[in-house]
Amino acid sequence: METLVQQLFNGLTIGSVYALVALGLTLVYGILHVPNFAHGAIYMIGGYVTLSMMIYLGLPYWLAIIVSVVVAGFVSVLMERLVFHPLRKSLSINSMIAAIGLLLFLEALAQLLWGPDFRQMPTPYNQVVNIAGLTFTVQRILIIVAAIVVMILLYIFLKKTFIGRSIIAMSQNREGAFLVGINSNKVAMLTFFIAGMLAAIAASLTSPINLVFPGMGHLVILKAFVIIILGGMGSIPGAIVGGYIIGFSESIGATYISSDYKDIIAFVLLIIILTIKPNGIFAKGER
Amino acid sequence: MLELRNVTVKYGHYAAVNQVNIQVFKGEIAVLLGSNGAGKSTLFRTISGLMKPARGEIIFEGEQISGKSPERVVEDGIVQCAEDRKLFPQMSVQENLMMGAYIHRKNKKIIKESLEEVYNLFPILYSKRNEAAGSLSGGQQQMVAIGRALMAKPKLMLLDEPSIGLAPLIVEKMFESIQQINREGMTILLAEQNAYAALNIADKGYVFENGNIVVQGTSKELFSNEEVRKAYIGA
Amino acid sequence: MIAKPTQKYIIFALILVAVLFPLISQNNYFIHILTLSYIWMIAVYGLNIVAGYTGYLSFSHAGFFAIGAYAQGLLTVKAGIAFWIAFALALIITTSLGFLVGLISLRTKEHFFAIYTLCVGYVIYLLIDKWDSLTEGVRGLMGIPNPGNIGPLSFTSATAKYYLILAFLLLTILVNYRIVNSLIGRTFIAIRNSEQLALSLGISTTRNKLLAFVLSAFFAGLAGALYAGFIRFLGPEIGSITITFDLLIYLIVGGIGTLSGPIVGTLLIVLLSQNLQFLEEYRMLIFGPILVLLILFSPRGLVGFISDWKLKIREGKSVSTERPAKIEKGA
Amino acid sequence: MYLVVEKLSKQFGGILAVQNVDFTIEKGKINAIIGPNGAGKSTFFNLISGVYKPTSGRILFKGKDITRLPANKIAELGVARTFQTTHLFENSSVFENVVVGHRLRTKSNLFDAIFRTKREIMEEEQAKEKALEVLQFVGLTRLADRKVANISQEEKKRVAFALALATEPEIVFLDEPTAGINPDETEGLSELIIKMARQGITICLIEHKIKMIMSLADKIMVLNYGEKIAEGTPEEINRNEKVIKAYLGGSASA
Amino acid sequence: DSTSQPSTSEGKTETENSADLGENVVNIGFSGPLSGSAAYYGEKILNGMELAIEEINQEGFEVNGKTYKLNLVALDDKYLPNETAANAKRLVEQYHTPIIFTPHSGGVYALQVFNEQDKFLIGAYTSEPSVTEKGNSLTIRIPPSYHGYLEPFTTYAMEKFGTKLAAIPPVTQYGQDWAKALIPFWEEKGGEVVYESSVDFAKDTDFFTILTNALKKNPDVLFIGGPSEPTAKVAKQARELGFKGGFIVMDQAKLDEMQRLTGSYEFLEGSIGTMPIIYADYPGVAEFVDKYRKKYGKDPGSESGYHYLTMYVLVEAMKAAENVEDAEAIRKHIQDGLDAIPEEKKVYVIPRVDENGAFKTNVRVGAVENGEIIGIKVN
Ligand SMILES: Nc1ncnc2c1ncn2[C@@H]1O[C@H](COP(=O)(O)OP(=O)(O)OP(=O)(O)O)[C@@H](O)[C@H]1O
Ligand SMILES: Nc1ncnc2c1ncn2[C@@H]1O[C@H](COP(=O)(O)OP(=O)(O)OP(=O)(O)O)[C@@H](O)[C@H]1O
Ligand SMILES: [Mg+2]
Ligand SMILES: [Mg+2]
Repeated sequence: METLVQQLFNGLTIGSVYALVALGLTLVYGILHVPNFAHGAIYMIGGYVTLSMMIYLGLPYWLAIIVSVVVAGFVSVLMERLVFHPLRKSLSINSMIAAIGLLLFLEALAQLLWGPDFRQMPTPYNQVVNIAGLTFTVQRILIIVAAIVVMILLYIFLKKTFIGRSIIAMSQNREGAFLVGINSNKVAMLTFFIAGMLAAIAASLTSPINLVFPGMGHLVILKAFVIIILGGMGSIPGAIVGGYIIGFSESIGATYISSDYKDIIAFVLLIIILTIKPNGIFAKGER
Repeated sequence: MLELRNVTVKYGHYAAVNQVNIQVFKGEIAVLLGSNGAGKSTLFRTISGLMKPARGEIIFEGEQISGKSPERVVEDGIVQCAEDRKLFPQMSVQENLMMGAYIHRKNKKIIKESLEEVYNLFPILYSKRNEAAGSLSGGQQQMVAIGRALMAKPKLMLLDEPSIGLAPLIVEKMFESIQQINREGMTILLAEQNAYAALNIADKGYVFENGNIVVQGTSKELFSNEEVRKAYIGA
Repeated sequence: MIAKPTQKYIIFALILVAVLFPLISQNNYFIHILTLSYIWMIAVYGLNIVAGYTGYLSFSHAGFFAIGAYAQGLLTVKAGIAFWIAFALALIITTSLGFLVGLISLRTKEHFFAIYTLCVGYVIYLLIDKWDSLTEGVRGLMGIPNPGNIGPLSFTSATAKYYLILAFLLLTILVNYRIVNSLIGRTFIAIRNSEQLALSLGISTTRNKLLAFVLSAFFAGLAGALYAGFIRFLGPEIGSITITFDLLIYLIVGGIGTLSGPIVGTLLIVLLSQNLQFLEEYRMLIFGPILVLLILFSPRGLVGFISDWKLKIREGKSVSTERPAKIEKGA
Repeated sequence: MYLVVEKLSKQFGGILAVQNVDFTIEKGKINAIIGPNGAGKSTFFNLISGVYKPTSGRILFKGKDITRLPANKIAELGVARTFQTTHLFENSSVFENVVVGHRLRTKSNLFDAIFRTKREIMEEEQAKEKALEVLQFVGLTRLADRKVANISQEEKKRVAFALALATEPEIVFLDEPTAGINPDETEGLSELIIKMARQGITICLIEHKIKMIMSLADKIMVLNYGEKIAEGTPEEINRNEKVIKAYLGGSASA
Repeated sequence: DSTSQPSTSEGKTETENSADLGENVVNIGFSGPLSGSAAYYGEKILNGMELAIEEINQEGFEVNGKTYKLNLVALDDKYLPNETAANAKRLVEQYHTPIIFTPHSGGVYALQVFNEQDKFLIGAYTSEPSVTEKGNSLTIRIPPSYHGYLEPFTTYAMEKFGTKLAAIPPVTQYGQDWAKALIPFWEEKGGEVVYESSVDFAKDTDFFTILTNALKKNPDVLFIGGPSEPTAKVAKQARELGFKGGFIVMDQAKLDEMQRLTGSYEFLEGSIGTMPIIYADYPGVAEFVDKYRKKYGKDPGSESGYHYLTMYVLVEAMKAAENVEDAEAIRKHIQDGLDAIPEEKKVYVIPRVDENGAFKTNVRVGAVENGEIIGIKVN
């Protein structure tokens, strides 16, 4: 029982991170209809910027995160301007390949700037808390709480503000959005900015319990793809629920099935779900 | 109010709209008649800024608007209700309408009023306000599209074939609504194939063929024009 | 699509160069690189059938490549079966697995299909990686024999293998050419253009999509089995997503849904990435942007680019009212 | 009876798009379905042609139950259709479009393709001939090599007809074949429909252009809110109070 | 077979050509991961080789009366065996390298298919024993075998902490082999293995899950390993979850690098692992570490050290063989090379290469006690 609760907590931690990354991915998908493989690189850059701010400039953790969020947001926007925007009218496979090109480039760039080795991100929240035989570290609790707060804010933004709704509108009908006076460029940039922000937040939150290195985006992005597929591409609640499903299935699966095969569990889970519901859990209507 | 001078629009080398001159005055209903592929929608798309004219000028209230981006055109007061509706299918009817007021997003009061006006105009939309727009039938979607355009409180509304695929009863109502909107002070440029109904409510019309204006005049003139009668009114 | 005669000339010219190459150059390295490129080309042709013609982007391609390779490797090394018998079995195994995977995965569409197959590919990779009692896992499978003699022909030398694999490539091209230009090919293209319409025209989309998928798995398996006989060592990485990405890059850069695209793209990218080797760890710093630029400025692949360019010249000559093609969307 | 629909219903979430509709079609006749927007007409077509599976009810074609058959099987039996929003292979030429239409009557398989067997060559020829024949029938021979994306709306409608005809159908379902077409062209298309009927093809169409329907149809069914509210000859429908109230309105001549 | 290319025979004249610059150059080949997630590993190796080559080239070395310099040609293979093979073909064909270093067993196997035919030596940096056990005559295997660690690790950990072991090695082949050797050994010594599973550093983003499961079994000792930094994370998270016992650290991870990640040895208290090169007492270490730090601004790892040393071994072997391009001749004189290593270059002491080409190294073991690394005697 104790183990189960501990593992649920572990699943919640990691699921929060997944959900944040998947949210950015799903938003961009909605606007662009492209699975943006380069999103993993933005995540990585988010991690490195926070790290650099703390280590080289001595900024406190939270300030470093803010800088990182802005930088990652801008890199993400830059990506949209330079690559995805010009490609918006071509095949989506092309954008996908371009995204792979970006990923390769950004990883090489990170390797050039920060070196290929593993780096450790410090955190002021190293304390360990024991409650009723369960072990938490403050950082982990922080991840969960911060992720949930960010998600609520994002939801309110998207649902309740006109600017936020313009993102959803554009994802449903581009031209329709233009005709009501939505500036497509602004919305696309905004979306990429938010996606970059979310990735940077996720990376900055999770890096203290893991490591920062050029390939760190790979780990997360593949799972984020599984998640947005699980939840239905472009679906926001789907990304959140999917994130936690994968988080839990990994921690619970590792405990009760097999730790060695827990990655397969997530993928097999997806295969099963899509076999039953070919358009994901949150798919809407027929066709 | 709106003036098109020698406007030419091309798809590649093909001129879908060729040297077109049009003038719409405040408070008018002007109608563009023309068969399929005549270039009506292309012209509308160009006015709305979705396409750039290859040549010519579009002047709205004394200001050059050709080459402006779509949202700037909307801000200037021209709103289009497009041919294939271009709704946000997974948003509810009400959310669609609200998005129509995007340029008035800072003014909650205007939005609320406009919303009521639209629901008064199309009561059925009120009963469907929480349903996803994509699940409505064609006619209902058309109402949402018009309603959405109204929400922007435009000075000039471009209506691209609002009657397409609608039942006769609804078409009749639709034209009544258009007339009513016009009476309340809105200038309307309408593209139609249903020439009879359109000319009935319009002040003047232009007949399009292969991207060129072949006939123009007041509704009366067009009604009495033998060729127009034969080709577009069918009686 | 590019004019057919042009494609034919491109292909014939390339074949001629390919056949003569070992006679001109004695450089082992070039022969090695070319042979490997031919193997990739075969795999890319497979991908082209399903992604280029039916419009279903499969990310499990490297998985099937790996299955073909491992089947070849395991059957020869562990079961001691002769090379060519194992070869036939490897093709059967890959094709059958392709059938099974296709049966389930083709229930999904578009990006769902892409990511679904991404997951299938990943599962295949993980299975090869983890099931080490069978596949030797990370350690890799060693000691795969050379292709066995066929009559008087022996395939131990690099040049002999070069010609063997070239022969398979030519066969692959021929078969692809025939398929694309047949009623089946038309059917595939119809599905790409509009599945619903195809269905209402009495075309069994399920069956045809499955056929395309199985064909693609077959060519992946063929390439994989040849790879096993060529490199003679297998590690799980050959089933990884990276390889699928590589194959996809070859296809897109060359021109998806064209007959000469796989050749052009593979050669170009392989040679490019070899020539950037001097940059060592900074290779990707240059390669990534080049890839992006290629896509930006030639979004329909090089073959598409050439055909657009020719169209322009033609149009320039005769000022006609004919309207140029819109950018093809949703292939 | 030729085609029989019994108690057909379709539910989308909470909406009953089609409710308990009984309908029969006689061979060789022109049948029409009218009704307000959202009445369920397109859904009704989609049910018969197998695009949607009904929630309940049965569809019999020549005595055979086709209720749960997939769309392609239904097409093979000789049931063809067009779509409300013209649905074509936009990136292919008119000719290529129509050639594919005949695919269901050919048998060449992968083997034939790879070895270019006699059958393959023969059937390709046959499909091309068929394509030319139907293009001639709909009057589009001159546009054979044009890309579909670049032809006019009316021409597209004709291609859609040609495509349906290439499947060698016995019965054709046309969903608003003249929507967005001017009166002149509508006339042309009605003539084409009559020409098809004269060839012995049974027709069933949805239209809002009442005048055209009245002159064309042998029999009309009226749907409203998914329910059949009337059925009969044009004259009967024209007089039907219910129909006038729900659909036609005051001026049935628009 | 008549068509195979006797490429090395051409090579002789070519090498002299490439020395046009007025000096004689021997090209040294390398194919390893320089991009992607394993690039850090490739870089460390290259650093070690570069450092040695720089030193050697200051004077050059003399063979048969001619003075030679070394030139390193490094190609990226992204860890893919087929890329290693392609790179090797290129290195041999265009650069006539008598030796190609490759730091992964897949690459080594792919090269062994044709290295005897194409006549080049493989410098295999992999502790996979089968690389040299299959009878390839032109392979040398550089790192020590882990077998030497089993006894001292087991004895130390069992005495200090207890008999219950939880094994969570990395999923890599090396990790799996290590575990397969350690577990029976541990049990033979009267221990008990209470938990066994592996971590995948390429896929796991958090180790709490697996550690929770391992610690549930109340082990006295944890067996961990992999690249130093993530291994350090595992150790740290184990402590956070309340683990009080000792760690057996697989030799891939270095205690000093682990310490660097978290700032102190505190959480590694009671760990036993390989002696970090910076603390090792071999004669050449001090100078090497000094130079390395100066040049690269960080501490060297054992990969760097071994490759540094091997460059010297190679040069000495060439001298002894009186030949700089014949791989067979060089291989024959590797033992002479080992014997001739100057004392001040010995960052490790490798007395012997066995007949299969495996270097036989004396291992050094270190443990963390009271926040410091202390040397542990190996019998
Ligand atoms: N994206 C495009 N690319 C190329 N040609 C186009 C494109 N869109 C429209 N056309 C062509 O431009 C011409 C004018 O089309 P447009 O849609 O403006 O006509 P319309 O008068 O609105 O017709 P309808 O009554 O069918 O709406 C047509 O011949 C059409 O085929
Ligand atoms: N895929 C679907 N999912 C949910 N509801 C649907 C779907 N398709 C149709 N409907 C609903 O079913 C009802 C009937 O729609 P249908 O399209 O059949 O009407 P129609 O008679 O063809 O109308 P129109 O003349 O406007 O084309 C409508 O209320 C519509 O909203
Ligand atoms: Mg139009
Ligand atoms: Mg309909």
